[in-house]
Amino acid sequence: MADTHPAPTATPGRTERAAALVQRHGALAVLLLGAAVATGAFPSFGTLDNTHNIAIQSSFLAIVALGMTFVIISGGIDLSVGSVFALGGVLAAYASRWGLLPALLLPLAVCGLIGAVNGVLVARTRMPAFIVTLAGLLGARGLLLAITHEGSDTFLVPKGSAFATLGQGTLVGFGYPVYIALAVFGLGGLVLRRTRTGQSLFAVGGSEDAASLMGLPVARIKITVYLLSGLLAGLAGALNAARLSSGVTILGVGLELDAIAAVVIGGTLLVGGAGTLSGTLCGVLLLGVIQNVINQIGSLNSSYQSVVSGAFLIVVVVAQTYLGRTQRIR
Amino acid sequence: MTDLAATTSTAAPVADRRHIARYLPGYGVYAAVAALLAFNAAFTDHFLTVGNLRTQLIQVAPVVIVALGMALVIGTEGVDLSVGSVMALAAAVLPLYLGYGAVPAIAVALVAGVAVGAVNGALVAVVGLQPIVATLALFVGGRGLALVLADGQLKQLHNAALLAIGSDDVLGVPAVVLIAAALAVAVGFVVRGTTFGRQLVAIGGNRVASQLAGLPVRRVLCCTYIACGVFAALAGVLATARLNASDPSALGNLMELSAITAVVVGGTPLSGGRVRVLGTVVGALLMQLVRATLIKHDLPDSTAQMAQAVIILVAVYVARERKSR
Amino acid sequence: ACAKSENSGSASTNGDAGQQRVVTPNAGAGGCTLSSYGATKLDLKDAIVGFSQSEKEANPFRIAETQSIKDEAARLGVKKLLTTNAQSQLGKQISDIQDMLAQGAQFLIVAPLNSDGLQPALQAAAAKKVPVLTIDRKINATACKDYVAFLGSNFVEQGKRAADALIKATDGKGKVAILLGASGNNVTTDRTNGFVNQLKASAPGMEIVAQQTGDFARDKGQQVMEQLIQSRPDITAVYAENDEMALGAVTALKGAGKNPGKDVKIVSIDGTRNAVQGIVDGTINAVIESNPRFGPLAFSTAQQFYSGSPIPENVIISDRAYDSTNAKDSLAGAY
Amino acid sequence: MSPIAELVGVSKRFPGVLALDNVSITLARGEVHALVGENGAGKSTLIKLLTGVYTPDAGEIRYAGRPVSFRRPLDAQAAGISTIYQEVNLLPRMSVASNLYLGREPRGRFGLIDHRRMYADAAALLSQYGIDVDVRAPLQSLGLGAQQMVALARAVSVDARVVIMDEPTSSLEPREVDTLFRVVRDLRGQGVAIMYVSHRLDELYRICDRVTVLRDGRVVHTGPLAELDRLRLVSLMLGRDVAEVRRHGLTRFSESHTAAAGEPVLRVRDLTRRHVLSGVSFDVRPGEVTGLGGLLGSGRSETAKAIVGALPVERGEVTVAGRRLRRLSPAAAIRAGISLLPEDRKAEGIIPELSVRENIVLAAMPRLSRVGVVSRAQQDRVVDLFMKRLRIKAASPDQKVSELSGGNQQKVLLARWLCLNPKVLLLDEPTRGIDVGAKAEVQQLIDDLAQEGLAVVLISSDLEELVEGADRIVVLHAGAVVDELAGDDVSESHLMAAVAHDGEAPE
Ligand SMILES: Nc1ncnc2c1ncn2[C@@H]1O[C@H](COP(=O)(O)OP(=O)(O)OP(=O)(O)O)[C@@H](O)[C@H]1O
Ligand SMILES: Nc1ncnc2c1ncn2[C@@H]1O[C@H](COP(=O)(O)OP(=O)(O)OP(=O)(O)O)[C@@H](O)[C@H]1O
Ligand SMILES: [Mg+2]
Ligand SMILES: [Mg+2]
Repeated sequence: MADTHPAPTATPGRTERAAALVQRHGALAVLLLGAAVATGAFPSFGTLDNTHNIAIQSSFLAIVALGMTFVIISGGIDLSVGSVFALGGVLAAYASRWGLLPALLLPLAVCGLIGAVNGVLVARTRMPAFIVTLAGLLGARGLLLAITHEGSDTFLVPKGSAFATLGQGTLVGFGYPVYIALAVFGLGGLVLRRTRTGQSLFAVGGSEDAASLMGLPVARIKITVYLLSGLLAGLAGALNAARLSSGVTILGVGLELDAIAAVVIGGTLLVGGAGTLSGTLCGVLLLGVIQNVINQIGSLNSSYQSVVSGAFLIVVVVAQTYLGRTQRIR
Repeated sequence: MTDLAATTSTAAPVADRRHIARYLPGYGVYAAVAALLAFNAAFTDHFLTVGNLRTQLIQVAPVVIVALGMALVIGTEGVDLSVGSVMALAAAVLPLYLGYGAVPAIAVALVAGVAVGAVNGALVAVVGLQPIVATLALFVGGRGLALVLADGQLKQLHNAALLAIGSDDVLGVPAVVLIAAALAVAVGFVVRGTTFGRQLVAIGGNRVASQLAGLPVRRVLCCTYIACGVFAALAGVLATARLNASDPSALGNLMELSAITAVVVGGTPLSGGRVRVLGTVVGALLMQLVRATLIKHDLPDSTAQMAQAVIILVAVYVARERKSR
Repeated sequence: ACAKSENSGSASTNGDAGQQRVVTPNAGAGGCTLSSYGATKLDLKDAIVGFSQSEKEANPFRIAETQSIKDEAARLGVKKLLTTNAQSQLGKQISDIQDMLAQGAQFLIVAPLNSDGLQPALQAAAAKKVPVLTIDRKINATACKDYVAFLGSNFVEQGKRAADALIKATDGKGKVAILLGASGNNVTTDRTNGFVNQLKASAPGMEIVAQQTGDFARDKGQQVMEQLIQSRPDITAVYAENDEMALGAVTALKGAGKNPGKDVKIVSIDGTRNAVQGIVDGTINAVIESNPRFGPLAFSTAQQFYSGSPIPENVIISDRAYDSTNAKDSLAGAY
Repeated sequence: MSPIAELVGVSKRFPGVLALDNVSITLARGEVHALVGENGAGKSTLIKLLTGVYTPDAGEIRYAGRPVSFRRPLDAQAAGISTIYQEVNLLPRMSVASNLYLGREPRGRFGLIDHRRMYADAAALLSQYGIDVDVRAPLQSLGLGAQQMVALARAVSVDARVVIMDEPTSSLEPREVDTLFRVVRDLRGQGVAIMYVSHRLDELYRICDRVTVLRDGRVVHTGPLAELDRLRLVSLMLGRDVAEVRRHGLTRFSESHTAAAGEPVLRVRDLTRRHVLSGVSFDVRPGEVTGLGGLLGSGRSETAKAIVGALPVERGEVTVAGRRLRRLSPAAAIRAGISLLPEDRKAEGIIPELSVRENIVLAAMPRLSRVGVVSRAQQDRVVDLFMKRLRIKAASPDQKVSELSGGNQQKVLLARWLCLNPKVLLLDEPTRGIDVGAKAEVQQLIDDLAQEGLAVVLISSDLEELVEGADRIVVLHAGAVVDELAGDDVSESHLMAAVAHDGEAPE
């Protein structure tokens, strides 16, 4: 997004334009690089099966990360998505007995509400987003446990129901969730780049005061992003439940960190005011690839797995930053 | 984060009640703690006993220590997610060197903290990564490393000197509590009274300006993260001593959240440019009391978590900066 | 490098001591056979076997479990053993299994993280006609269709036996505190139900005064116990749903000037060496074993399966119980 | 002319100060109303009341004949009041075009933003103001002056009934100032009411119809500007009698300095950075004030930043008192004895969360502390000294600097650099937003420092100041030295000619 990434000077030449291009797509470059290496190193990496796996595995995180990107661009953060994701799954599985629509609407309603509450608290009472959504994290998890009797009962999705197919069906090898994820990203991109609301996200994230002095409805914008984040986390949870055909109670722990990592790897600034969805998508896929590669190596014991993925993370982010280097004049 | 823009800009409207608002964040926590103490005194059996209060202090000590380091990092507009893993790392190295005696082992553990802190600092200050990802890497890798060192095993410890730190009293006060208190005082002084402390806060307040004013931005940042690492390592040592065992798999899980919460509940803005030490200590105490209360009244996990959420919100709400005009 | 640890007896001499023994191989005609499952015959020696572990190998149970699988595979000379670890994330376990299938695994041993939710992974396996053996945790799916069979303990049963052991230790009187496992976890649920129901049934004299989670971790167990013993000094018995929390409780009780094992009776589940040692030292009263050494049983079951003989839906193993009478001798067998 | 906006007996109190005390002022359609006063007199506060940033403690605001209470800037804008704030309040990371059109972007099919059109419009709009920049580039790649023009363009391009300008010219060049005035006249022609705040008196006389003088939050005079001469106006602002003001004169530069003699203390050679600076070289001798002249965007600020290493360069070296700086970094520069007072107060200057005291001693902290422990006593000495010497108006040294008025913040920063007692002092717009009284003091100060043998580099968009202050003026154009004026050539006319660079200025 030209309008979100600092270019070297006011009147850049061709080389700058090229540099800026790489900058914008630093994450993509790293992704392609990584994938290429992996394909070379592991015969079974490049296979169609494996591609399908990575795609479907990443699609849920992708949907959550989309919401997170909106929140972070607007200068906030949302720690509650992990719990909300789990809650959405449980609710969806619970409602799936009444058919597809309830199975989607119930989680969206509840999770959207949680998001809205987060948003109102952040926007109206000047409490730090970190704390508000941390409370959201606890609250949603608590609610989940309450619904499931301290997690002792797991709701099941009726076999072969339309809802189940939504999560398990495939089209030319890729699961439906993959297409849904792509769809919401396309939509999100449009909103972010081509609507006033989208643009004002960048403004609010860039400088809240400037935004309000320019007469933008700051509070409303904030509430909207948290609402969106809640909705998307809920949607992802529901789809996941459909795929697992049950409302698993132990899901989503630490998901918020994955989402944040994906967003930031994608080149979005945590202080807000700049970011791209394409970057986030690359970030998500990068995490997926890292995970997959670790499994390709096989026979790594869990401790080494963490070490390796930590190391990968550093490498990726450092590479991304150096590619995305932007020198500031002022 | 969002409130950054708001709290650190000249244009931000400021109220007549400004001066109150400026101190109120501190008081917010104190009020909450007082309220909670009162509640427990009334409705919890055996709460106001020496033994119980000791327990609370002992349990909160490691959190306080980590939170102090975290407060410094947050003061620079950063955050350190790796503290929990550092605790695990410290716990993991301890037994490896206990053969040389407690002191060397502890020294090595602290060095581990320095190492992690240095890496974080370098990634943030030199490479220029955003703190949250920079430290996320070691949050993931650090614990893994700890488990590698201990090959996943929990080790029973028998070294008397080490265990003593966890269990002994000095003039009637548990050693761990004394250590935490001493550190709190020390950090308080550093922040208020030393060039390092002031420069730290300045950098958190406006990094560009600090750079132009010739402040050693990189050095200060590195030192801050190193300090945070050391504190976390120390907390890991104390927790291990208390546990009589080195348990790298579980030790310090979710510590980063507890620490950050303590700091923020204590009235330090995540936007940096300010460090409130006493508030941090009290913030940690508040969260400890909350947890204790919920356990003592044997609430099921579901209710407990929701209650915790509400209490955090209320505490921070009273403590928040009023943006009234 | 120049590390020098305390001389602690961490020489894990896992001889055949502590081998799993099967109690209910009710291998009726109803069992699952190669043909009824529709898999193709193959010889493990030149097969790629995949093992999906659920949690970090960061507690004795998981370490022992993974190790015994690896050892057995090596002993039998399996061509290639792929191992993955879901690090307690269900999503990851599904990916792990799918990844292993993508890498050409022909036989899968799965330690499920959760009883529900592995559907996609199982379907993927079924699609490739790859037999799946689940160990240590039963999953809610149809045996011999989604998976071949379940090998493992019965957690509800374990809870029951723990209750019995505690009743024996306390003569059916006193106030009990339960240190629960991680919330939302099937094991927690089962071990709790088994214990609570049994206590209700056969020890009206015992009252459960607290149920708080210790997340299966020692430090959490210690902290929770410290809180409980302060507010309820009258607690006389503790049921910990794993050994780690029990050991934490022991430290906590000592710290509070109590005498664990004597004035506060402690029973836990797992049978780790530290806990059994605790019995020997008299700080813990009884431990119900949950035997993690699935390697031999799993592979022998696999061989039976490929040799055409039917496999029962549930191959339940006998878990031993440790108490003061047998602890010393069976210490070697503990993991 | 009927009043469009009115403040009636309005008061606003901040902790420590009564910023506005029972102020009444009317703003009529089609008039340009000057609002003047010392730093901290309450001008910005008054404006923020009118635009809904603050709400008054007492009194009422009337707009278009009806009492109103704007709760948010949004309300004021909706009502047709548009504002250029004293501190540029735009979004550095967003494109110039977005900054112009945020919230009202041109929309095409399906109500989606039409970027192509937006960029075209933006470019067209800016070129009207003589700014030709890549409108897709982030705003932060522009100089402060250019940014101010963008803010102006934004404020004016919404059809407003009231336009408020709080020191709009504080970093504009004569050329841009003319542009601005052209715009102002057009607006007046359309019957728009304009409130104009400035410390540059000559500007007021060029375009303002009426004037209101604030002193310590009170209105001390309102009336047609023509009826007051400069001296009278100043004496009203400062609250001193005319005779006294006449004695002091309005600017305080002594004619010329005792011999720009001796070896140059600062040697700048061949500073080069693509698209910004190309081979800038010049010398500065002790006891000499060297001016940097040039058009908006000519790279004066860049030069200054490059010298202290705040702006990385590809080539070039800086020598201080014969010793060449090995690597250019602010810290190194300060150690070598160079201080830069940066141009952008908000972004590069103050640390808003910290007190006045700490902002002053920030750079000197190591010197004012023993073994890393700050010495309050030593600090207080310095702080008191400079707060007196610069007449900084603050409730106490412990007041948050962000609560000071614009001009006083500027003084705080000046103090920060002076208390380092440097060999070379680079001043980028040192009197920006400072009132006449203080301005004279600062100029006096610069003079004295030069007398004491300090080498001063002065960047000022106020030609008069530059000409009177500097003994020698190095003229930049498009990041290169194109001319150097010395002796009698140092005059406004010569400078005008030189900066225009034979008329071929970037358009
Ligand atoms: N947010 C605030 N909190 C406390 N005091 C404030 C605040 N804003 C302004 N003040 C005080 O109110 C008085 C008026 O400030 P104001 O900014 O209106 O002055 P001004 O006329 O704009 O000065 P300048 O010409 O320097 O811009 C000053 O003494 C200032 O310190
Ligand atoms: N009118 C303009 N036309 C083109 N570019 C401009 C213009 N004004 C500013 N710029 C951009 O701003 C950058 C630096 O300008 P800057 O304003 O910092 O220089 P300056 O000479 O200090 O002017 P100022 O008085 O604004 O400080 C230049 O690199 C240029 O790209
Ligand atoms: Mg002002
Ligand atoms: Mg400039």
